[in-house]
Amino acid sequence: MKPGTSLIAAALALICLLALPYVFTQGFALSLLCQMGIATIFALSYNMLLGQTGLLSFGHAVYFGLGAFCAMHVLRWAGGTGIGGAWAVVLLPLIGGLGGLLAGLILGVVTTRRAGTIFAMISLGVGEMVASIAPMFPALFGGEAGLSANRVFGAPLFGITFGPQRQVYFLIVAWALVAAWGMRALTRTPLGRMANAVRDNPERAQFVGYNPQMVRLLMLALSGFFAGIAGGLSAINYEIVTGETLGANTSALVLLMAFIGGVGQFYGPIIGAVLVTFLQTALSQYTHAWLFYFGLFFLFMVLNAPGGIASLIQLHRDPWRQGLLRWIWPQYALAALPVALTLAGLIGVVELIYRIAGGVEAGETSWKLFGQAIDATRWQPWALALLLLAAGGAWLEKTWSGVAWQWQMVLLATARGNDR
Amino acid sequence: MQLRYGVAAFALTVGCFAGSAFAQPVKIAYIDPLSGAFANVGEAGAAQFQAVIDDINAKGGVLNGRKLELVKFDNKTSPQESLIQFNAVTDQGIRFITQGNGSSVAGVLIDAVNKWNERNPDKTVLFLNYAAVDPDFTNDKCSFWHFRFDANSDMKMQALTSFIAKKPSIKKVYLFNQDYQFGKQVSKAANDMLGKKRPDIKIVGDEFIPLGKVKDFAPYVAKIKAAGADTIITGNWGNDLSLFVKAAREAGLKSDFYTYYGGGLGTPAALGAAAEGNVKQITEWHMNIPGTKVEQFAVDFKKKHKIEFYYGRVNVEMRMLAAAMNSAGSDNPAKVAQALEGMFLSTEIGDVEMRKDDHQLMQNLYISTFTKADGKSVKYDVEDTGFGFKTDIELQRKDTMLPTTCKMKRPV
Amino acid sequence: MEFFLVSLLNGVSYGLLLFMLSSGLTLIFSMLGVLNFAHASFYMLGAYFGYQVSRAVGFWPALIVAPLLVGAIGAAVERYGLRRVHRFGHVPELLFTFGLAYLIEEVVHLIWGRIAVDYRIPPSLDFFAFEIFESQYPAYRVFMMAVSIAMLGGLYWMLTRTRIGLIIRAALTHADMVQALGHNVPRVFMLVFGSGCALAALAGVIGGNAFVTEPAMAAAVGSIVFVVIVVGGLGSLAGAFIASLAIGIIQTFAVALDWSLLDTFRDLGWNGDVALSIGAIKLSQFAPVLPYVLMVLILIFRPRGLLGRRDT
Amino acid sequence: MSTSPVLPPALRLADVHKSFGKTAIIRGVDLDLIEGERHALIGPNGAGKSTLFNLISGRLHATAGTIQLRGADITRATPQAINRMGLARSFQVTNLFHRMTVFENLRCGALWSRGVGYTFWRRVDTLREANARADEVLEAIGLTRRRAVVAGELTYAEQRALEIGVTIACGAGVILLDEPTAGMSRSESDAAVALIKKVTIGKTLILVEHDMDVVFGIADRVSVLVYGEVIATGTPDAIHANIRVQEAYLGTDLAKGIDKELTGA
Repeated sequence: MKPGTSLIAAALALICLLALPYVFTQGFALSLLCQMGIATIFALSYNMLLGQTGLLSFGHAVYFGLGAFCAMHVLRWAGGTGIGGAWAVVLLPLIGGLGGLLAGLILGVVTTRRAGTIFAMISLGVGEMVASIAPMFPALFGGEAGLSANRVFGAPLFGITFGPQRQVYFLIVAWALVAAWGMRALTRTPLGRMANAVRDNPERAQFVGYNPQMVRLLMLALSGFFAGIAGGLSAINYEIVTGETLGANTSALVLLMAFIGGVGQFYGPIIGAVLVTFLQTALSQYTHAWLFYFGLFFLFMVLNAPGGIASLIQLHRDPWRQGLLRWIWPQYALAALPVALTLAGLIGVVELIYRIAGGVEAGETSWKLFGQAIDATRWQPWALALLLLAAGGAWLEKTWSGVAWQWQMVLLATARGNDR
Repeated sequence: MQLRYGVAAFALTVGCFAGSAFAQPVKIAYIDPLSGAFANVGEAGAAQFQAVIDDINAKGGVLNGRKLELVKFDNKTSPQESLIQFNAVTDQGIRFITQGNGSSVAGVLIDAVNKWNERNPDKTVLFLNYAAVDPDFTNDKCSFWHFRFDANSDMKMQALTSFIAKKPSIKKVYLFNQDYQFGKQVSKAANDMLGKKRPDIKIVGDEFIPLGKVKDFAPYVAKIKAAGADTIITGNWGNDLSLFVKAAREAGLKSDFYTYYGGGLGTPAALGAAAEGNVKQITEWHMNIPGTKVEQFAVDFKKKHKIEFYYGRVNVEMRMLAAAMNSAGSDNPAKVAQALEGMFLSTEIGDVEMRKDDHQLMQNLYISTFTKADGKSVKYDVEDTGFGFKTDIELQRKDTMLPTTCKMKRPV
Repeated sequence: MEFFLVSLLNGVSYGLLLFMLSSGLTLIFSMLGVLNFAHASFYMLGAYFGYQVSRAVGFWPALIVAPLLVGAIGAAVERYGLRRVHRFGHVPELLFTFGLAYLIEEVVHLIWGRIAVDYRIPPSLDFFAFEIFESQYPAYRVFMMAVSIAMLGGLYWMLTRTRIGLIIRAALTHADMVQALGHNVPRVFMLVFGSGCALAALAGVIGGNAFVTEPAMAAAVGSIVFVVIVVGGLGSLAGAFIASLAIGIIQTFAVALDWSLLDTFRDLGWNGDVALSIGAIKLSQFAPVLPYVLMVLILIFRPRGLLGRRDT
Repeated sequence: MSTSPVLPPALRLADVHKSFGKTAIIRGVDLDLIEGERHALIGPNGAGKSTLFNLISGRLHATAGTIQLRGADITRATPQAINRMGLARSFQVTNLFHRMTVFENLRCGALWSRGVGYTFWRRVDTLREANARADEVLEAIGLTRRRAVVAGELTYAEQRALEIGVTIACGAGVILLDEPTAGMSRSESDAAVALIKKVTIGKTLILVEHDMDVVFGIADRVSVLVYGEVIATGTPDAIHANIRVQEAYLGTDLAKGIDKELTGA
């Protein structure tokens, strides 16, 4: 990309970000956008570990949560004394970041002694430890109710009080841009490069003079810093932080975001954060089985696209530039119908099972679809769903081989194009 | 001419709007977990609300024929997610919300409702709390926009300790609670109240366990046995209760268990025979109270949904809301709230009164014991275990009340 | 003394149950180099299958059938899932098992619902085995210990007397070598994975009714099992054994102690606010967190674990 | 004598032992490397050459004895510390940062020695010295055209060249090369020898090698390691003629095979 085009793209993206809250004016959409912004920072910080340093963490929520609690304590203190007003709110995420940084430094000394699988286990254990200890100190973590505060206090900043959600949105966008820029810049520093080196080959990194443990520790601490910024923003956004923020669910969620988005590309986790946040809020309004679909989707990605969505985009990029994608579109179009049929069958079966099994305790065995009542206790819907699944699946398998074959052609042609 | 047409059109439009407003249902937002680990609890609650609402609608609805409508919002038991869902609620113009699972969520919602109503005085929202029992909500944190239909944890302890005080056989009490706010409140209340009512009772243990983390309760049971406790008071719920009782049974511990949530969803099934005769619960209602009008309703509910109807207070809450709307002649939350304050109502589970000072419902409470169902005094079993609850004592509502520190701020 | 003995027995029986889980995990890890995140999920499946089968044909057949079924599922998971994802490297493998754990939990929700199922101790074992002074000790706990020890013996026999055992033992000490060799013995991999899962399921069958059978049981025990194998030393069965017992016993006895830092602070004459809020925590309150603390301490002072030989 | 300043040897191994459990792999090795010499280590498979390299470079720690780098004790030092003191090594099995480009690999090799450390407040592209050094090495190992290719996608010979490049990028004075030409064709290994000679001018070099042509092409001195002991050290010609060496090899069947290998048959 020429520098000119990337500048235009950046400007367009910025305009979109600023225009969004005026397009989606509803409170729900706005809070979803805010959540996505926070998730983006969090997922990017996670990828500093997984994508860049090769550390699979199951306890990243600790840094997010501790950052959030630090920010919350300062917010309560500032709110009580009125110090700083809106300025304090603007700078609060930095406090969260420092909290995350400190936590990362302290816990990192223990966890980064080992890498790979062991690190994964230890991060899980340490995360579990912090999450279980937190409720024992209500003075620090607020117990079950968590800690809450009012973000509106003191003097406004150019008329901004951070009362309205839209103002908070802009604050989140600003911090997200700064944090993303910071994390992107970090990948281009000596430490960032050595993190990649340690990811690829920790032993060799030793033999070029670097201590892999130190590299991991610093990366963990810095990643904790950015996670803490996200935590601080979440403290401002929700005006509450609870102990469960530290827990396994938050850690698993950020892992899902980063992985589904793609850990191999810098922008991958951004896609993941936006998508997963949207899905978990939106999907749950349509089906009780959303966690099941979610798990299925995740496993599908692990088995078929371990590089996440970003890797799929990356895959299409070169052929697209060379105008070779037109070879693929017809194949995709052919596969679209069987994909849709298979999915419909799968969803049908899952929903039917949910209706008759213990999953939905409310015990409603029928639901309405296109104005038609479907009763899971009768055999017809089952037959239809299973038929769709089987026939769609068989058809898909056939058409997919066409897609795969066409791809091989495209890749060959792309490689030739690249050589030229 | 033109003008007259215009006026006519205007009148017609207004008429239509007014007419449709009458036909429109009054929506109540139900914000509780519908997915995740506690989805069953949320779903069960939703089903009970729906059943009561259906019943009210079938009998003519509210405000001369308008229907009530339950709209479900999944908060995944997370305070943050609850705030997002609260946004969705206000987006849809819903003016009444109800929630019960988790005092953390309730606390957040009270804050959110207060802030919203302050910033949007023409679109106020009313919060009806059916199960979050933190005493603070009707004391220091009380709000004009919040009404609680469950007895708070201190009131329940008041009732439990009054009962214990009358049993001279009780000498040694062990307090066993989860290590979080609610558990600590239970422990504190028990210590204070027992100390006043029966100073001779020795509290031989005051244990806190991390919430949902203990897998093997045998060591705790061994400790309780060693302490020689004859009675255990516990605010534990879910597995922290059922595992505990099972371990006690396994080790042959014969103490009585005074619980808050012995009848909670799934707990009787997990307890089974292990709880027979020694697990007691405190509730505002249960199936084996003779003469309440809600009995047949609950039986029908169970037939249809295969789960127990156990929230007597859901029935109370919805009927009080309907009555308040009717007496206010409006679905404006501010007016409904005024009508609710101090309201007295004879409901299907008995007479109740909404205390004006703190918006805490006053209702009779029952202490009952998990007993083998015999078709007579224990007519119904719970969760098909063959065991049901049998009343030990009925406490009158005035005996359960505690003074409040609430200084209610009402909108002018 | 009575309390001490009862606690000791409780600790040992819990520790042995932990070992049943961690041994399978250790074997799988040593052979395949995969940390099976879903291991505890197979424990849960074992409990649910045990419940379902014992309702149909009784507890004793369930004790055999359920582990076999779960073992078969485990083998299928290895054959059609792990083996496919193996080419992508260790992190995707780990993520695969993570996703699997997630999915299994949802499937359990789907089939058995979210509340605990009524999985009871069989009447034939629901009595008191013996008396310690005045306390009666339940037979089922004794039975649990017996099964664990029998399994321990079986495992020992298999490792020392069979060909597969030889390969597995080689894998425990020279993982690289056997892994390089491993592509020639995929069936052994499948078998080990299946057996590991079956062991977990056996623990589920006997643990599910002693404790509780519900969808959160996997998550509850999963992290503890990881702690066990980190503390014991990765790839060391003996280490896992010691760590299991240690954690079982430490947790049991910590419960018994009402000692708190506050007492110490008072003895030292401190009475500050901070000391009060932090020091008031009793050791017994802290008990369930102790395994994690133990893990952190081990990592600081002996990073390779109690009996571990390998660094990573 | 005792008062005159004596330059310490580039590398000194004094009575170094290494055992794994009961098995002794290195059984008392004494070896002095003179500053600037090119030293080859030969011996049959299993003699302990790679183990000795691992001991020197800090990958393993000696059971007994001492290792000194220019007079400083490095017996118990970590690999990174040893590297920082001026010793670099390559690996028998290619051991690169396989997901990074050729240039990035070389730059990683150059970073520490250019005093960069764990810097995270400066862009790596602005570090002129390190970049210049990486490009210099890139050119020396003849991979300039492959600058932006990911290391994992290089041909085998190119990877071996990069392996040497990463090793020398830090500019260490003492360089350990572990079988730099293993698995190469004749012409490839000739090119490798030329490359090694070119890039190690003025450095102290010690290499493990089976290919006697390579050994004779590079080494000033040769040491023979058999069963964990150095049985002879001398010029290539002297070693070739050394009867004791012959004996050692001819003693067993195993040695015969190695002898063949050594003589290039």
